[in-house]
Amino acid sequence: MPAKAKAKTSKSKTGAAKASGGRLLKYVDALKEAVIQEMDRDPDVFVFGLDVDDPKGIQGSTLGLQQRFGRERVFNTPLSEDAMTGMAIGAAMAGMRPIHVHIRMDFLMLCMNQLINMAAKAHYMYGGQVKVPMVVRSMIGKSWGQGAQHSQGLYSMFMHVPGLKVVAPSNAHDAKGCLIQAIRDDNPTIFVEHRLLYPTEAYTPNDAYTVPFGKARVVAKGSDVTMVGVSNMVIECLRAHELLAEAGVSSEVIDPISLVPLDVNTILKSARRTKKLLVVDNSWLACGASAEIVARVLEEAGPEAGIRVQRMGFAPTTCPTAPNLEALFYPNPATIAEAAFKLAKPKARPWKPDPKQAQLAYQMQFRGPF
Amino acid sequence: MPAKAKAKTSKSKTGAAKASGGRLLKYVDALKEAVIQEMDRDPDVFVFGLDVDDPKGIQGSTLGLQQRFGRERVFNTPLSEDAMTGMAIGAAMAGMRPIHVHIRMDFLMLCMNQLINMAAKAHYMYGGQVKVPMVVRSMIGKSWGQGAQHSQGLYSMFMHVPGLKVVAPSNAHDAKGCLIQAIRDDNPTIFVEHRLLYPTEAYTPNDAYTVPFGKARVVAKGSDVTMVGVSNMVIECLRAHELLAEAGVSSEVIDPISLVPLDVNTILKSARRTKKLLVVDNSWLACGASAEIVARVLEEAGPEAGIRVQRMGFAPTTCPTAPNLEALFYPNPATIAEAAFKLAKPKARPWKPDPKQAQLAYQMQFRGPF
Amino acid sequence: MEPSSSLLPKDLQRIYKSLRLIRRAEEEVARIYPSDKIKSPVHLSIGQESVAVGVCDVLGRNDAVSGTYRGHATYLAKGGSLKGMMAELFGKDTGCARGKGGSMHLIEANANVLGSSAVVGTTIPIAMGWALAAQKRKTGAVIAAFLGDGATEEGAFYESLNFASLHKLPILFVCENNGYAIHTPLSKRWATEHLCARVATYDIPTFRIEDGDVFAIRNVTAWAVDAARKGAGPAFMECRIYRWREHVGPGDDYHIGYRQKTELQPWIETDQVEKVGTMLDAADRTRIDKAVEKELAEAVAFAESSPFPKPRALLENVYAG
Amino acid sequence: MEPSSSLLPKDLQRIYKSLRLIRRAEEEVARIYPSDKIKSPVHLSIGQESVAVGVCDVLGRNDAVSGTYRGHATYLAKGGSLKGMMAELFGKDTGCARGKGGSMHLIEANANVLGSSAVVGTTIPIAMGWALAAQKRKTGAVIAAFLGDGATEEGAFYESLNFASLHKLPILFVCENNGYAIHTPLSKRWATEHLCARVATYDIPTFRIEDGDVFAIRNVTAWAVDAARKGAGPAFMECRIYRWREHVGPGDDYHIGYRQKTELQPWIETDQVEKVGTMLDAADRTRIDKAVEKELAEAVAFAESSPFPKPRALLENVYAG
Ligand SMILES: Cc1ncc(C[n+]2csc(CCOP(=O)(O)OP(=O)(O)O)c2C)c(N)n1
Ligand SMILES: Cc1ncc(C[n+]2csc(CCOP(=O)(O)OP(=O)(O)O)c2C)c(N)n1
Ligand SMILES: [Mg+2]
Ligand SMILES: [Mg+2]
Repeated sequence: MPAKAKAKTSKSKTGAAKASGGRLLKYVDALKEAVIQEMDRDPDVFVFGLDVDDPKGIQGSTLGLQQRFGRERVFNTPLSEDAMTGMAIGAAMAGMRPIHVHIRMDFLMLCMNQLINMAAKAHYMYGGQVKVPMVVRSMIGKSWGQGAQHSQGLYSMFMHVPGLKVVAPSNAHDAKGCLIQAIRDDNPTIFVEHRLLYPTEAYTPNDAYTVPFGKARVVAKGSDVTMVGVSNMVIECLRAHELLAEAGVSSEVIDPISLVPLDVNTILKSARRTKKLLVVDNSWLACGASAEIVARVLEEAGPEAGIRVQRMGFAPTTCPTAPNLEALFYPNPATIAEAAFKLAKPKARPWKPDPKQAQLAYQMQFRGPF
Repeated sequence: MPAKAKAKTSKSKTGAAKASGGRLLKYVDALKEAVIQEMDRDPDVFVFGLDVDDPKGIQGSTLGLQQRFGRERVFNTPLSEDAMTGMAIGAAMAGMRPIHVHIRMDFLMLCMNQLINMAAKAHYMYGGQVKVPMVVRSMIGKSWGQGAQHSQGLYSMFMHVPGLKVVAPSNAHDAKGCLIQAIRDDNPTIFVEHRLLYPTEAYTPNDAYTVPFGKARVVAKGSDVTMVGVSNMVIECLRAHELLAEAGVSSEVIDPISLVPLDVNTILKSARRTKKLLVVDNSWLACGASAEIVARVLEEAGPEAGIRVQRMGFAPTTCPTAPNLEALFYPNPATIAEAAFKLAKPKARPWKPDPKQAQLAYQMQFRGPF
Repeated sequence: MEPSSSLLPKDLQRIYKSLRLIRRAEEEVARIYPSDKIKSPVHLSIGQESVAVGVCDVLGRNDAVSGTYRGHATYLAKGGSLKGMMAELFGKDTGCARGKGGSMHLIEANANVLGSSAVVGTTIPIAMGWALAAQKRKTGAVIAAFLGDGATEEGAFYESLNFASLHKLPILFVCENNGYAIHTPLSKRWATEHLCARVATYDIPTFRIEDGDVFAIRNVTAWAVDAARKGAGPAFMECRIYRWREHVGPGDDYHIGYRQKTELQPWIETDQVEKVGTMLDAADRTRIDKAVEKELAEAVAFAESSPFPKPRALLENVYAG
Repeated sequence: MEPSSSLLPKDLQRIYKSLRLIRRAEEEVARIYPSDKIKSPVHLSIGQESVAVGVCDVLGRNDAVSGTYRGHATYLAKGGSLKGMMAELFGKDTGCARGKGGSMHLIEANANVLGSSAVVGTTIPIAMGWALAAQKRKTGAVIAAFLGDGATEEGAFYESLNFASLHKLPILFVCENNGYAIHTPLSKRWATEHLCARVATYDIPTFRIEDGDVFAIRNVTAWAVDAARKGAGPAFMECRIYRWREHVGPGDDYHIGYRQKTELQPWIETDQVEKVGTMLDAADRTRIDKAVEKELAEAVAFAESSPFPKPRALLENVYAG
């Protein structure tokens, strides 16, 4: 199971899991555990947003928090994303540490004014007199015909604007560590969660720990081609990594973990070695994270490094609902592997993995609730 | 004066000005003329937005329209950007052609939900049953301490999302032709105007004409380095072009005009020849237009083309108001020329133009109103 | 409320047919759902049909509606094609949105069903734009904009009320107040329940209907549409109503704890489908029921047998023209 | 209104000092402006001082205000440093925002001046967040959120009213209704003028003051702050007021045609600076006027002589910590 494969890699890389014990934990539970531990530690942390206290508790990630911490610290809101975001900013400026939860990233479009014009800028435009330590949790939807407005990964809009941090952990270990880091961070952080990651498991330490921002992780070693995945595309790349191995291609997979700050060096080092860079994003290409990663790498490396690049992401269309079109809309392990193969072996006979093999276990399992 | 220099180039390139007569026209008047001619032609076109009918008429660009076309077709609105944008979409879906005017691009953050989740998607997610032929005019502010929230060029957010078109004409000729094209286009178009361009003049045909989207223009020829400017950065690049000439560097300047669709080929062709590409944007680099242009060019060209790239744009900070900091925040002809020189002649002794010479006439003239 | 005396038997039959068709269509969706043939999140309006039917029965073909993601009823009541809807839910090329929209984005331009949105509140200003176009073009048409109680918490709602009243736009705002946004009751979301009083401060006539009565809804709509056609501007109707099933999906949700089944009981007792059914001649009712079943079977068969979109459809319709 | 009997001469002196300081500070800004030393768009509140002063006179140091881009008065009335403001307008490193904010983004954390915004309406929910924090931390503090009449058209205002009332937050919304948004009168923007009635539907106590009377404003604030401290929740005050100068910039604008100078006349006659001034002993008034001039001269000199930020400041404060 790729999620576990990933988890093991992650464990061996960080060493953190081993150090403090740890156990297999689901992504969704890792999110919750992070919040519980931080709320226990710091009375200024509070959680709010639409449906955080309802019987489904944001797909389980906030379930039981209100019972544990009370209505004062865990509360539902009206459907008023714009004002609720401003409220979080104001509370943060007053010294608290709000966590604002959105069940779909698409809804952030309703609060862009507060996020872009206030949260990102307050510290600077007020000459350092205030800080805005807030976390905006937001989920990317996928599958089962969620369609145009419940499937977007709009983080590149936030990457564009100085003053915000943006993280997109791909596994339970990083989800917990990044969320704790985000809560403790003195800046507004856009925290990106992919719905399909929620049930995936990884070894996760019991105690509180942070995963530092700005440090990418090599989650699979290889020498022929470098693949960078964002959020759940890390998982898809890891599966492609296995498929590629069967075709004799050795691929390196890198998880940037945080997009702002972005650890270009780790990617650059790998790409200098393999001379092929495939960036697989969870969104559209134009002005997306993939554009930034490619531009940064090649601006720094220069043509003498001889790196060939390619980007993959959403098809340049709105997300359709028909299942066959939806399948074509997203990169998947097979299309990723195919592209990576072609990059790595431009002169070899074109190769495609067996599509059956390429299905991800977790994808086949997934269906509603949404 | 560079604006005129530019205008001449533009004229000779398009031939349009010559063909139908034409005269020197200010950018601001070109915008208005485009709207008048389209409103005369098509009764479904209407103009609305905050302050379109007030005594200042959006810095003059809507002045007199209400007197000419009446309150039915030219009207002011309450401060309700979100609902007014939805209204434009609904009117467009009903077959009209609204032009929604915003005096600052920063305010579009209030209507991102409608623009991203509805305008961009309606045609696709409704299976082609509706069209959304609307124009969103928005101005980028600069200078005189307008600061954090009145200075942003946030177009890359719109470039990211399929379904929207994005244009940023740099001179009066293109302003008129692009605006007419945008009004006639059956898709939602984000129309980007830079405040500092308003008083600049260019030869502009009297009659209605369109400037096609997706066709970049080489506005100055050169062989040592390719510079791509966005919106008013075209003007800054043209001035840098002159400064570079004095230092013996021959630079080519390209104006993409439309960012979506983007004419990569024209840029690619030039960059293949000069092997140096400097993209100068009117916004931040991260996930910006400059990232996309660089990524597209290098993805297509491959390392064998040997193209060295560099991006310039806003400093990675919020826009400050202190005049000395503001000056550092933006690229200017001197810093552009310096960077282009270094790109073109990496082994030469570093060179800087005389800063006095590098001041743009229009920049020195500009001050409020804002 | 009794049907107004001007309603003839054929009117009652038409209203019943519409109520019955919607109820049965959604029951059918729920029946099919576990087969996984419908790969689209469905928000059923079972129990809420009378709002859409009462409103749309008054509207003409040139009038329009805009709906929410809980929009099957609005779509069907306004004359959206049942086949087009079923095929859309199945993700087929013959769907009303060519398989690109799904259950939350039903549209039928021919019947002036303006399309619905999965982002709460989004269609309110869009409906207003349609009304603006009708006003500018002097078509005499009116639009009914449907919204949930949750949507009244979004700022765009107030921005829209202000503008619609200021410009006297021909629009009827219809709030389907079912007391919940997903699982959250009004008490956690509304400072007060003075919604009508608030809307009235915009000089918009308001009406509140407590019991989902299809005739009362129809009467208010008739008044409002008539006034709007005469240039009097917008009106607002709040309909208390009840969602019988779960928020999303085919089942019910009385077991998960946020509401009690006792809340449902009075609504079942005043079920409008049944109520109007009993007003008909038994023979008429049987005939209509049969016709509904036939239409339904045909629509499902149509959806089943229709092809999925061709792969190239992925790249079509990104840009118009 | 007469000052409430509990006001002592020293209270009147304090209020006058505040009014006078603000008036003179802005006149001074207008005087300096043509020199181009102030490179920042200035939105003067000359004529509107009594709102800020009446409200802030009641607030304690631990209470807060949030202002608009027309925020000099709010900032100064709440105890923001005049030197910090002048230096900020001059773009100097000693400015209250280190020369990074300008006139539209005045802030003074020490005095709980929460900062203002150039995007209309933005600070309303932010003020609410500050109130939420005060409530959760049980500090007993209250915030006054200033907003223009234009800001009441933005959806965020209604979203904020609803939430503030629902959670009984300690916040006083203060609407400075000067009848215009830039050059557009209420009649083109508001469907009706029933603003207080609308706000009252959220169960928020509302007050409307027609004449800018500083004592009336002070009295309402005293009531509202007291109620909020006791946990009664928000209140709302609409103050009719008049902007004497142009929307942005140092001059006036009666010549450009959107309003007549006759509108101004009654406001000059009831000018609150003058009115409170005449209530003082002549000697006290002279003393205060002199002190104000001295402060002002010092502030201008401070701004003039302060250094611009160092170039490296450009890259500072992008991220905290
Ligand atoms: C802007 C926005 N915020 C949150 C959601 C998540 N959401 C989906 S449905 C819903 C409840 C809406 O309630 P209501 O408007 O009363 O409609 P109902 O479902 O009761 O018909 C919510 C909060 C959304 N779709 N859009
Ligand atoms: C969201 C937004 N829309 C538009 C503008 C442009 N604008 C600047 S000031 C202003 C008028 C605001 O009027 P009001 O709230 O009454 O405040 P006043 O200037 O009268 O004090 C407008 C429309 C803006 N700054 N922000
Ligand atoms: Mg509801
Ligand atoms: Mg005003």
